[in-house]
Amino acid sequence: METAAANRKTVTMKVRRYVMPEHSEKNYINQEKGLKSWLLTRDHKRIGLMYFMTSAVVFFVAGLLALTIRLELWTPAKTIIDAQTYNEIFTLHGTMMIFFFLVPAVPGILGNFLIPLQIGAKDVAFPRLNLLSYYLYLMGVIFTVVTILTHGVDTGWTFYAPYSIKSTAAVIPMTTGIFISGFSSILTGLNFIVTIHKLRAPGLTWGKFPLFVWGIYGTSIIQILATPVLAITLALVVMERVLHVGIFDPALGGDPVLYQHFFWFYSHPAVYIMIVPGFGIIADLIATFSHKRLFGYWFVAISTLAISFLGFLVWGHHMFVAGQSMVASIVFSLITFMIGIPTGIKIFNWLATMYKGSIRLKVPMLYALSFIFLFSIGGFTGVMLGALSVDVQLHATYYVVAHFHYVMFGGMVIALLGGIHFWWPKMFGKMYSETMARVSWFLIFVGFNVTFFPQFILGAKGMPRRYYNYLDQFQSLHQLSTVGSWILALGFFVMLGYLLHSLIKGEKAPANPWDARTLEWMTSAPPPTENFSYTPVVIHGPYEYQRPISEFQLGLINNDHHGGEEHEIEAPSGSPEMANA
Amino acid sequence: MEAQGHHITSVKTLLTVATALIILTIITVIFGYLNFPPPYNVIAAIGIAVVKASLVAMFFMNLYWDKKFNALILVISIIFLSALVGITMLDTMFRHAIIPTFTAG
Amino acid sequence: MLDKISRFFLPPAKSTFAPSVDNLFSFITLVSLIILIGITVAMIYFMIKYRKRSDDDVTSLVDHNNALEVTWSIIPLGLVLIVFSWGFRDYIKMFTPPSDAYEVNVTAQQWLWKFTYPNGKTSVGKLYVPQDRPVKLVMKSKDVIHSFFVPDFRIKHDVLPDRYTNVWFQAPDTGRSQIFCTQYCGRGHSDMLGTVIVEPQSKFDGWLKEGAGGKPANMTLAEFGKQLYASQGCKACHSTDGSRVVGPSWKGLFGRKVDLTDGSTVTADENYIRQSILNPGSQIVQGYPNVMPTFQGQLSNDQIDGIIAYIKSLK
Amino acid sequence: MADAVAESSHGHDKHVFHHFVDAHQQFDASKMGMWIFLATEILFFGGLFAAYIIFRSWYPQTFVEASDSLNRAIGGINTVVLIISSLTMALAIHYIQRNDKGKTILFLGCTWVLAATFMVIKGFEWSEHFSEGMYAGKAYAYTGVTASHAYIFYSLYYLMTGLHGIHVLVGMGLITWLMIKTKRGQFSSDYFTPVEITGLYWHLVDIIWIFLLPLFYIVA
Repeated sequence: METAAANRKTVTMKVRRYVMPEHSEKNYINQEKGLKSWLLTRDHKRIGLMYFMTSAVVFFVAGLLALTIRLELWTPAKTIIDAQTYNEIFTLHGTMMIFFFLVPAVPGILGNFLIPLQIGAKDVAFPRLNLLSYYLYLMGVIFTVVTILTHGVDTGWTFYAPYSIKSTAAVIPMTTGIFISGFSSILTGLNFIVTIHKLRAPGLTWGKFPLFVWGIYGTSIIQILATPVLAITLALVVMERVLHVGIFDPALGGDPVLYQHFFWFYSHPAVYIMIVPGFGIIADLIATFSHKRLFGYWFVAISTLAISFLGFLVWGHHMFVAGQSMVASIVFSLITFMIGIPTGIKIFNWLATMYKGSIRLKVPMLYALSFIFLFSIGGFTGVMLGALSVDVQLHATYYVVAHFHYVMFGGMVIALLGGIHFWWPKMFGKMYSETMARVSWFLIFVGFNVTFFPQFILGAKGMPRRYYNYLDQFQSLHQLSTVGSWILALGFFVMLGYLLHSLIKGEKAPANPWDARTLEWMTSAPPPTENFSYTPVVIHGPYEYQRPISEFQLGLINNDHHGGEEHEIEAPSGSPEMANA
Repeated sequence: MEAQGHHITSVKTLLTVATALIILTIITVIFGYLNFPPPYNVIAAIGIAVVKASLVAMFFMNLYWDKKFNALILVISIIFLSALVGITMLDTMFRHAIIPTFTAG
Repeated sequence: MLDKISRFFLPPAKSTFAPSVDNLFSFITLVSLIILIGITVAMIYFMIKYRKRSDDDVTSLVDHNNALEVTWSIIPLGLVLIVFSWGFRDYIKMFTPPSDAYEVNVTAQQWLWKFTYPNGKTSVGKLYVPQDRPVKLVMKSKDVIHSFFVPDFRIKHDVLPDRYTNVWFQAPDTGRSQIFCTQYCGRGHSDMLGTVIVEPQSKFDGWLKEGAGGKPANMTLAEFGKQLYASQGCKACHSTDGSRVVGPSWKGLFGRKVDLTDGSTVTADENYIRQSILNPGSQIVQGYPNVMPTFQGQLSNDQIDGIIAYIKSLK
Repeated sequence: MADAVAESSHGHDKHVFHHFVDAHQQFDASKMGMWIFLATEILFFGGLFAAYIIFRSWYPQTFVEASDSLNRAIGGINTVVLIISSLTMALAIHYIQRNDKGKTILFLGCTWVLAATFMVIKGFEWSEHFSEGMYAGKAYAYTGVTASHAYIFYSLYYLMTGLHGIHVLVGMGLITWLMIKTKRGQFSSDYFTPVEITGLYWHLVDIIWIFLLPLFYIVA
């Protein structure tokens, strides 16, 4: 990887080692006080925490909805709620989880908190826009919650026409909420791309990015290019309801299948918005806890972009039996399989990273390893669904539900949990109980599999999704799944307990508890508002554990500094700050 | 200001480009009245529009002098738009019944 | 081995192309399982073998190996290409009906399936087909998108409003198979069920010639109505035990005073019930949505009489 | 190295946020941000362009006939109006780069007036359509087009020109804001990022119209 950089121009910098205090008395959390200082903050770390709070509430509410769904399915007929309520609840569960949790959570929480820290910047490129993104997101959530409380919506999160056009439900406020939060998503992606391009520390070339930065970069590209299409699609649904424009409504000569094309042009890449930063987190975790260079750095990095790109060309695999032409189905199926290759490359490289490492099974690593296992199952069942003839059987059954949850929960949520346990000490300056965290991890891992594995069998046997009543023959598997959901919920309650305990009574965390090498660990825990007291300079890759930590704590020498050991280093002039120097 | 790296487009260039754009617009409208047989009318009209759009992008929007990355963003967005249209048409053009519905107008 | 996998996961294979679909399913499952076990075993082995022993552990500096990367790209590529072509071949077969297939028209509406046979006979909720003969379904919807799914046959296709779509199958054995609607279509989605009944050609022909749904001699009128209640889709929206589903329950309905949305009150007598079946939108009961489709032309006078008799019997 | 140090001491003038090294980096970042936003705009309109192309391929005759009912000359005139407004916008940027605030305000004003002209012409055009019964979708009552599904053409026409019109209105708001800020002396040849990026936005609005013209008025 060095050879590519060697051809570039290099410049000479005077640097010295800066060691930031382990704990910073004045940090981003306590430097300014009062509610107003939070609500009007432009600090990326505070905005990250605000996303954390909001999306945790969304996850909690949508999770309760999921438990209600599972409870209702305990018996084949009515258990606790009627059919209409059931339909509204699964619509809300899907909408909230997808648009207000899975899409914004990783970029919003970890992206905001970490991207400037990992690239050695003081903030994102447009801090005010970043705050606006948060408020747009919040508005979207509130819009939707108000819709829930006033009218139910029973269209499913996919809003398929013509049902969404004919339904008497409050489709317009609901889509408006999603439309607004779409802007949030676009602005977040825009901010990260510019930040990553323009605000890197001197010496931090693309080959030295932590993989999380690559993940967020890939995600941002998708957010920017796909979200506007969803926006126009939802706007068209609203227009169809208000003016009957005849684009999607078959009664007027429109085409409901066209709606599906437009919808999935966003919503398929959207699952990559959710999972791609998760890949980045996992790479960071595995390298750190194996204490070893990431195997095949460039393969892992480029496969991130390849997945983001290919993810745009496969939307039609949601429509093999929807009435699209056979030619389209065949092309979509072929491209769908191509995505398996870069995904496989990632998994194999992560495994190879563990080979001859020095592995510590801390809680974040447990999440990373369970990610590999669960996401592999999600991936293999994805191959199953990509196969044209088999998909005809499995489409719109519980098999799809299970596959989706293995990818989204087993993938994205597990990666997020791993990331939160990894960066928690940095975010709050506190440690959590390792024992309780293991108990919670175990409950979540077991509960998840008990909940969702039976659904593969249900689906293959023909149990359709979104069914309120079902045939008696499916009952035992449904009950098993429901029991699993309770174990899963218990795991999350344990987590809530020890994380709250950590916030209040947790012991102080050192600046670099995991002996990592990337920039965010070189600042105090929690970091000061301006992140670093110096301009960081990066000379090594992110996972060079064999080098002493001092070589990762270099910074440009100020003109007011005298004394201390000075070095002259040569670094490629890869970053814009260098180009200006 | 040149030292800051901003290109200042001369008034003459701007006027020339604008004149070209107006002439092309007039040609487009005249074409509309001439009623060329399809598909040549479509090709001509869209072709001229592409030329006009490129002129605006290169000279009014400064892409000709600007960082290449900004041009790349524009190109990428057009590629993805083509993917949306092109791949969707793999469906809409190759169905058994080409017209989407049998509803009478 | 493949057989065992498909028997564990999949319902019985009752159409001619089901075995090949099942083999592909089992093939993917088997290969996935092998790779998954490989990954998991490697993970656990590394976890133990290379666990941290001391702070001075020296880890390997190897950070890439192009030959390895190529290997683990090419092998999966080969595998997925096999899967693709296999799926592709069967998919083409599934959606290319033979030209001599027996055609049945399918009309989907919220929330029932109606089948129309070449001689004009119709059935609701029950699809009768001849054994071991290709059957092509020409499907359309009256309202929103539905999806016709018979797990035993491995067929599924969306049913679109204002457009025809097709599926076909050939069932070698007689028997019954479940029909589901798999495209979410509203409140009664999960009750939009049906049954395929495969019969020997002769028996099927006999059924086809039978009078279109007349009352069998050995049934009372109310029993006939009860049968229609289940087969014509009334069941999806009306309960007989007093509970509220989509529409009003039939229990105790006959002879009661009913409040309508236009403010008037009527007595639920024979005329009211008949009117509600043939022109449901004209008399909406207060508090209920106007969603019931008309049964004009679908139910004969005898059948309506049967339903009225059945409602009368539900005291 | 000395340069870098010098940069950081003088570079932080009042327009530069603390997290940027200097004004140049901030300008580049803002411009890149705007370009990315324009990419989202292209895909936002793109959905409608896609719908146009697909429906045109389904109902070619309808589109040809319906397109004939629109007035080409007015479409052409409006295009020229927008092109000139793009020119004046470019000139405004040219003069702010030369630190000539008077001419900047003059040309921003010209752009605003031309934008308003465009909207007025468009308004007259729409009201004439309405008087003839050319409504979008179900309300459609025009009888001049015999081919089926003509209302889909008008639906797309109103949606696309309407969405474009909203963008013009937003642009007019931004230009007003720029004029006020320039008047107050907040822009100069040292700092004119908002003028530059509003210009980019305005030119994109122009480009979109350049495509709407042939699609709706010409290709008959």
